Amino acid sequence: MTGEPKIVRPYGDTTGDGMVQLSFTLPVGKDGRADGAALQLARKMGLEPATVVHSKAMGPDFTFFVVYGRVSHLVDLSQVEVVEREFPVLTAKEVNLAIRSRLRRKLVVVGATVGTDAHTVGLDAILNVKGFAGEKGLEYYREVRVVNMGSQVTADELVARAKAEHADALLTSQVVTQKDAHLHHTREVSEAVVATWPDASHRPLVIVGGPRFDTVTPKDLGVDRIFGRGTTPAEVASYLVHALLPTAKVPA
Amino acid sequence: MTGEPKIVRPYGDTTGDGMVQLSFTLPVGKDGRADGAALQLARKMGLEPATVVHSKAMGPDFTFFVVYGRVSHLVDLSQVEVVEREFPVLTAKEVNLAIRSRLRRKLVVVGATVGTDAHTVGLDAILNVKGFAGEKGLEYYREVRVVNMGSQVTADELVARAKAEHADALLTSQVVTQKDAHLHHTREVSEAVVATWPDASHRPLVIVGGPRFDTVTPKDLGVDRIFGRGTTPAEVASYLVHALLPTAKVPA
Amino acid sequence: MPQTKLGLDPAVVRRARALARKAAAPVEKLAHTHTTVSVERATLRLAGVTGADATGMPWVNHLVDAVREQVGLEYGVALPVWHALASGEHTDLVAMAEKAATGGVRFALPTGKDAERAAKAARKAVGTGFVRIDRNRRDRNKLLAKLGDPPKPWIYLIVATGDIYEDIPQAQAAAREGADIVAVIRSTGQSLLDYVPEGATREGYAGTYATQENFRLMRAALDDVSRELGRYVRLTNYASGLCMPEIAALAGLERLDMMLNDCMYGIIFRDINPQRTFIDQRFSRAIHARAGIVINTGEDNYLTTADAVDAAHTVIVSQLLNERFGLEAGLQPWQLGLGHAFEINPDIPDSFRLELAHALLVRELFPEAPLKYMPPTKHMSGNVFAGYLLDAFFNLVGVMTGQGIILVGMMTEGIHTPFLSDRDLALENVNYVRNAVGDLAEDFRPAPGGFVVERAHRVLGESVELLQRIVDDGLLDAIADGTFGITKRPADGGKGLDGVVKKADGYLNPASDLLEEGRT
Amino acid sequence: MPQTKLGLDPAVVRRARALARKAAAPVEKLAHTHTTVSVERATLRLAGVTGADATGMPWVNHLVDAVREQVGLEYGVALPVWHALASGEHTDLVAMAEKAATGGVRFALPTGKDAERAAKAARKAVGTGFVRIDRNRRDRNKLLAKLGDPPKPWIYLIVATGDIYEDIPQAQAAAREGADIVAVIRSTGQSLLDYVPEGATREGYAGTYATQENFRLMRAALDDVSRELGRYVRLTNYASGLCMPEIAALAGLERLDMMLNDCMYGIIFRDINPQRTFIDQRFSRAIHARAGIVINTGEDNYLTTADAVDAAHTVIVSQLLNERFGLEAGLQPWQLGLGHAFEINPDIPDSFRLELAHALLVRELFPEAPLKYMPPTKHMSGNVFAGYLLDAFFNLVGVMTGQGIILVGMMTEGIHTPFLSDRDLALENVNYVRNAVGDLAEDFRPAPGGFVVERAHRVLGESVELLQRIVDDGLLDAIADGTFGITKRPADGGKGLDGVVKKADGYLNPASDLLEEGRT
Ligand code: B12
Ligand code: B12
Ligand SMILES: Cc1ncc(COP(=O)(O)O)c(C=O)c1O
Ligand SMILES: Cc1ncc(COP(=O)(O)O)c(C=O)c1O
Repeated sequence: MTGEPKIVRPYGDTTGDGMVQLSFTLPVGKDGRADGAALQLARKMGLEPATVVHSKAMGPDFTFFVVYGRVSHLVDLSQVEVVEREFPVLTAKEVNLAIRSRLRRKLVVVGATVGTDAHTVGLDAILNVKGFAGEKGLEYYREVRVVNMGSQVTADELVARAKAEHADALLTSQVVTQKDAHLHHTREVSEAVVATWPDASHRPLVIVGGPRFDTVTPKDLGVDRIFGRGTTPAEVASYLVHALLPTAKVPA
Repeated sequence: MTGEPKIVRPYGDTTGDGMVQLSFTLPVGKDGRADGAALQLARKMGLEPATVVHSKAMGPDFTFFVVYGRVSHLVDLSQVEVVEREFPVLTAKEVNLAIRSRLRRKLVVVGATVGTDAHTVGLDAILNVKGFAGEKGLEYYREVRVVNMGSQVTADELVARAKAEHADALLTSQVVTQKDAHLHHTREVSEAVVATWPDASHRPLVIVGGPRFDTVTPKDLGVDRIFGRGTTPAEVASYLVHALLPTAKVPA
Repeated sequence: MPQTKLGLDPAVVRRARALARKAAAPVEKLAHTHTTVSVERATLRLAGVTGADATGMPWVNHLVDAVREQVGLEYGVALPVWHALASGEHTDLVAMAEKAATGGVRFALPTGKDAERAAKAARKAVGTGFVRIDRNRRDRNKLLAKLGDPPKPWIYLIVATGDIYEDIPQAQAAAREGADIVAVIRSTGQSLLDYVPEGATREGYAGTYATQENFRLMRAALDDVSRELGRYVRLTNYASGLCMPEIAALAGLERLDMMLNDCMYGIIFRDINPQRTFIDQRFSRAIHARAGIVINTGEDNYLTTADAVDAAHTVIVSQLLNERFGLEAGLQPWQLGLGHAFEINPDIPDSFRLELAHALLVRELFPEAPLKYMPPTKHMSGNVFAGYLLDAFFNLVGVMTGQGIILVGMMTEGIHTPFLSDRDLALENVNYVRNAVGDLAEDFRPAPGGFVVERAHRVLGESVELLQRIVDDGLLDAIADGTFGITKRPADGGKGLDGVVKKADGYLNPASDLLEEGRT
Repeated sequence: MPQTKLGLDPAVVRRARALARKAAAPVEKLAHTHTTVSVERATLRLAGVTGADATGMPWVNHLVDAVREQVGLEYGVALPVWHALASGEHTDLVAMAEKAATGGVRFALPTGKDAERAAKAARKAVGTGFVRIDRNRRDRNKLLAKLGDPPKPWIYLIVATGDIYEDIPQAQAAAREGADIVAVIRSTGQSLLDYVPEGATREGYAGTYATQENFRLMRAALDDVSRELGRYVRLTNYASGLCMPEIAALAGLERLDMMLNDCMYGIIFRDINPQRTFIDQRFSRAIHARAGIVINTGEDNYLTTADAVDAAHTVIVSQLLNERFGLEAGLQPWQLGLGHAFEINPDIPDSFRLELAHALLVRELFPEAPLKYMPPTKHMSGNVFAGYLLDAFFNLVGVMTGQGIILVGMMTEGIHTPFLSDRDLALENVNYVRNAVGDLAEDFRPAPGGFVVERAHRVLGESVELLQRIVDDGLLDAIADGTFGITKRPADGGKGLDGVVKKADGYLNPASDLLEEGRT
């Protein structure tokens, strides 16, 4: 789009009206102060005017609120970091060809859901032949060898296996986020990687995936890349080619 | 409650976690920037960390977001203005007795929904015998004479009728709030009141009611009192006694 | 779809219809023997009189007011106007109206040959309006055939920004998201104006003014998006209020497809005089019939002031009356979008089954009507989650009972006119329900003698009783007593009675004549 | 409630049950001829061995490990342990365990009179556990009679803070808001621990550890709130994972009311060895039977990894197996809370009618079972409005098909473990649906040969076919092939196989003996 505004506001039914919806609980009984307390919070969040459209007692000590109001904050689109893929998405054929011609052996990936997390559907979606959203998983790629260790694997077990298999990439899945379990387990993996390959140039690529990583960066976690909700196997395969075989000429 | 905390935060599932839910639309297509733009707004509202849990394209130019996150704002309960009723709620019998003994004539109220607003259910809930939430309306009070002018009455018509009826109180209802119609029409009434009774001490009590007045104060509107959502007829009758017959000894 | 789930007794149904016919008769007679300022203005509009003075007062108002002042309206506006035009002093009707506005035209009732000539000229002029209306009807049918007519139930969405130029993109967006019908809500207050505003408008409270130009702009915009989508998107507005006949005429002239049009809504909810309303209604419906427009009646509104359980039978009675008045005015059964609503208090036990019973009763009583089913409004609070849930069960009743037109409920109904996202979520809701539930109606077979069947029978029984009372007391008295929407409206109260005129012998209205002659 | 809406062929149903019995037989044999470390530890727990060392490792683990090292477990832990106790060197079992932990006890397999004496002492000690379990069962029945047993469907809510002292007020709040059953979710990771943690715990990831003390604290808190509400609130936990038998014992000892307990869940979803699982399961169920505990099976989980339409018959097959294993272990039909779930992709046409067909099939196949019906989880996204809607239709299927136990769905399922307000809104949702819909089941009568009936018959047919294949190939092979939850689990893979021991002739377990003798 050309001439698109760079500064925008939330939109209710008119450009610039700034309307947002909010809901939350306060540890306050539903007495004379409750709505006022909710409005105080709304104001601190920048809603002015704000209307408490619903408030409901949940037992004697808590009240639930729904608030609508206008925020004055501006969103500056020029300040938004655009998360563009830094690589093109390739077909399975292109991936296989790139590996065969540049690496001349199978590319090895070792994956697991680490720690107490037992969710494997996301990891399997990337690794298993069955794949995700109609796309086949990495097992389907002739030039990729997949070791899927399943779930509730410790960081040490994963790293040891990666070493034994001479893995090119190490894939960790994390789905449980309560008490930041996902960050905790991912850091265990990156620490184990550093301990095992003190020379960073020899270590495999470290990848983590899961639906709720958007509060952190790869650097925060000491990994090479994070894949979020909706990731497809082809994206992961293409990233592997991009990151591991950088000078590969990819057929157009 | 004693020893109750004065400073509280929103509560998700643990004291102090500060969790809130937010939804809004941005006039931004669902491209690489959309989620980042939503997070920028969330941060400006004080959510840190925040997670965009849902984003959906609505046509090419708009995206809808659902965000959860932790706000750092504190709610200081000691700063909340408590909207306490400044008068006791009386029974119909008590109201009638107070009027009969102190005023020695019927108390006259004239009510209308003013301007282009045609909603009468709220006004009727206060005025008609049928009442609201199982409570009879003002018509039911033997010592109150009610003139209900219905809806789409102009401010001038209402004030003229109030004058003609020697009204003690003038009741305006406003339900439509789009483009601040309710504030606009209420101000028309208070201006007409001033024009008709330049001597404020002789003018009737000016009351306004409607579900969405919580962004303004009576002073803003030039009225004596605002009644919000869920108002019952007894509250209004009791307020009339309180405001018009201030020294009335009300039987305990 | 064969609908015999309730096993209604055909004799009872026949009796209900016979009573409705009896109840309507005196009012129909009133409508035939009276005219109104708006009926006369509508006649002039059909003859092509457009435009307004600098203050926005339309020329048709000036003309009718002048005729009324000088000759009265007992004979209709046509004879005096076309007689004056025949004088040759005026290049055309608009020019004459401009002069009439400042008192510069003398009107008289022509007689003899003059009268014949005036009548002929008037008939010819008004005929051009019907040529256009008829062409629009054919164009609609062509577009429906070419672009495709969406299957029922039609999804009905509202736009209400107050600004026609904001409404247009929102309406197109709604169509792209799945709306089969777009309704442009009217500004609060317009219904009590005794004239139709002119031109494209950008200022309205909680709705956009209904004007001929706004109609034209929106229909053109929807034609564009219809072509884009390969599906004809219908346009709806309101033939209600003091200008009901004129708006009906404009709707026909600008190819609107459906119109809110009720025999009693203006009386009950806008305090418009009952007589005025019934007369205006008769004329407006005859035009809708000619234009192939589907009307939507307003029984849903009763349940916002009355209780949906206690007053269920008043909805049925009103539908029977609306049907009767509609058929008498020339509407076909497929044009009768009778209204009803999902308004039972969700806190009472079995609310959903009661809604099912009511919706099914309406469905089976009016098997050919494209029923317009309205979502919950009264019991929608600020709890948007509860609202979203209630709307889903409304959608479910709609699908289970084969309603024709589903007005999509908004989770924020208790708060504000819809946000863009409210509409999008509402469509997700209805789309989920329709897709998930499929032909659940197949599995829904209320047990004979069971809760649903008993309730439906009971409501029908109460309707027959009420109709009998209305026949005995007269419909106008029933309205005065607060029968509908528990709102009392005496026959000589309300706005607009001064615009009602009893026709004299010799009254002429070429529009009415052409409408009656054109009846199929 | 007579349930014959689907017209299932009794011969086909009989055949399905016969096949399930055949398929289960070899595994039942396996269970009877083997024991596990956890079965042996459970036996000691029934005899009153409690407590743990400073690192938290329970004394029962130390005892069993020591016996295993020195004598092996082929004869069970009872004979060596009570033989050693008879030596008089140890004041009691715990003291002995403490010593055993540091290698200070010599165990041997007694013979002759020694063996008889040890067996008798063991039987007596273990008997005290059953006295307590039996008393708890009587107490539960008394409380149910006194306080009142809520009508079905029971509303099932989850607490999951990780801290027993935060769980307690939340559980009480949930009860006050309408929960009939409170389940305390277990910390991720506990199921793979080969010991049961000790004491009250305040640290858990997405759940709270299942410990005897946590059970006690929560049951006491719910007893309080039950008295307050005049309605007995049931407590649920998980007899799953490597310590299934021990947790079953603790549940009986602390008067829990329901336990998640499945014949294959641990295999498929925790990669626990299949043989270990089946052996542990047999013992844990015998205890549940004795304790009057209702079990909840885990078929719902299959539909999170497999497709709910494609794999619908695997749910039925698993339920028939769970039923068979349960009855064999002594459970009564009213104790079989068979699980299933509303997990069909909401984007596919007729998803709701398919759900209805599946839910009704389960209902009619197991008319006496208090079915546990699970809400949508897999297709719950971050769109909390869509989630709230989907949960409502789940609630609707539940009510329409007479499910016994409704696990209340959370609109934030796709995001986080429930907030306080999520639970409150979820209860508003289910309460609205129940109250509004009432006995809609009366009106729901799927047409013979219609969509719902056909679907149910087809799923049953596919189930019979699959059962036939399982009978032919063997259940362990079927599991290895990925039949359930499309997850392949070979018979000798997974965790915990090293805890399995084949019983020798002369194996003795007083708990098993008392359980078999006590069968009604
Ligand atoms: C299926 C499921 C289960 C199944 C798991 C079966 C299995 N074999 O995986 C079962 C039933 C066993 C289960 C159990 C539990 N679950 Co669970 N479960 C879910 C559920 C419904 C769906 C998850 C899923 O499969 N998503 C589909 C996949 C395809 O999406 P995904 O994981 O995001 O993966 C995509 C991307 O993230 C990315 N990705 C993910 N991993 C990786 C890895 C790499 C290398 C890459 C490149 C990409 C990548 O690519 C994938 C494809 O796009 C969610 C709720 C929900 N609707 O999300 C809860 C949920 C995840 N579970 C939850 C919980 C708490 C549990 C339990 C702890 C509850 C309990 N105590 O009973 C248990 C214990 C599990 C444990 N120990 O971890 C919570 C987590 C809360 C939180 N935010 O911390 C959730 C959110 C439900 C809730 N609201 O409470 N669960
Ligand atoms: C019923 C109703 C109607 C009925 C009104 C019938 C009638 N005779 O009143 C009908 C169907 C006619 C109608 C029409 C329209 N309506 Co309307 N309607 C509603 C609805 C569903 C309920 C309002 C109601 O009756 N509430 C119940 C009463 C008891 O509550 P209340 O008004 O808040 O009153 C209480 C207090 O506020 C207070 N109170 C109120 N007045 C007074 C006065 C005094 C003196 C005192 C002391 C107290 C007091 O006490 C009352 C009792 O507690 C609301 C949606 C909703 N769920 O709220 C929309 C709503 C109010 N309508 C709306 C609109 C836009 C319209 C229309 C313009 C739409 C259209 N163009 O078709 C029209 C035109 C109306 C017009 N010209 O004003 C909007 C207003 C949007 C906004 N915030 O500006 C709403 C919110 C719906 C929506 N989301 O779009 N409506
Ligand atoms: C039949 C009918 N006419 C008109 C309206 C709208 O009101 P107004 O005519 O004031 O625009 C409605 C509102 O629902 C209605 O049902
Ligand atoms: C039968 C069964 N057991 C156990 C669990 C919980 O898992 P865990 O045993 O790991 O706590 C579930 C979860 O839904 C289940 O269905």
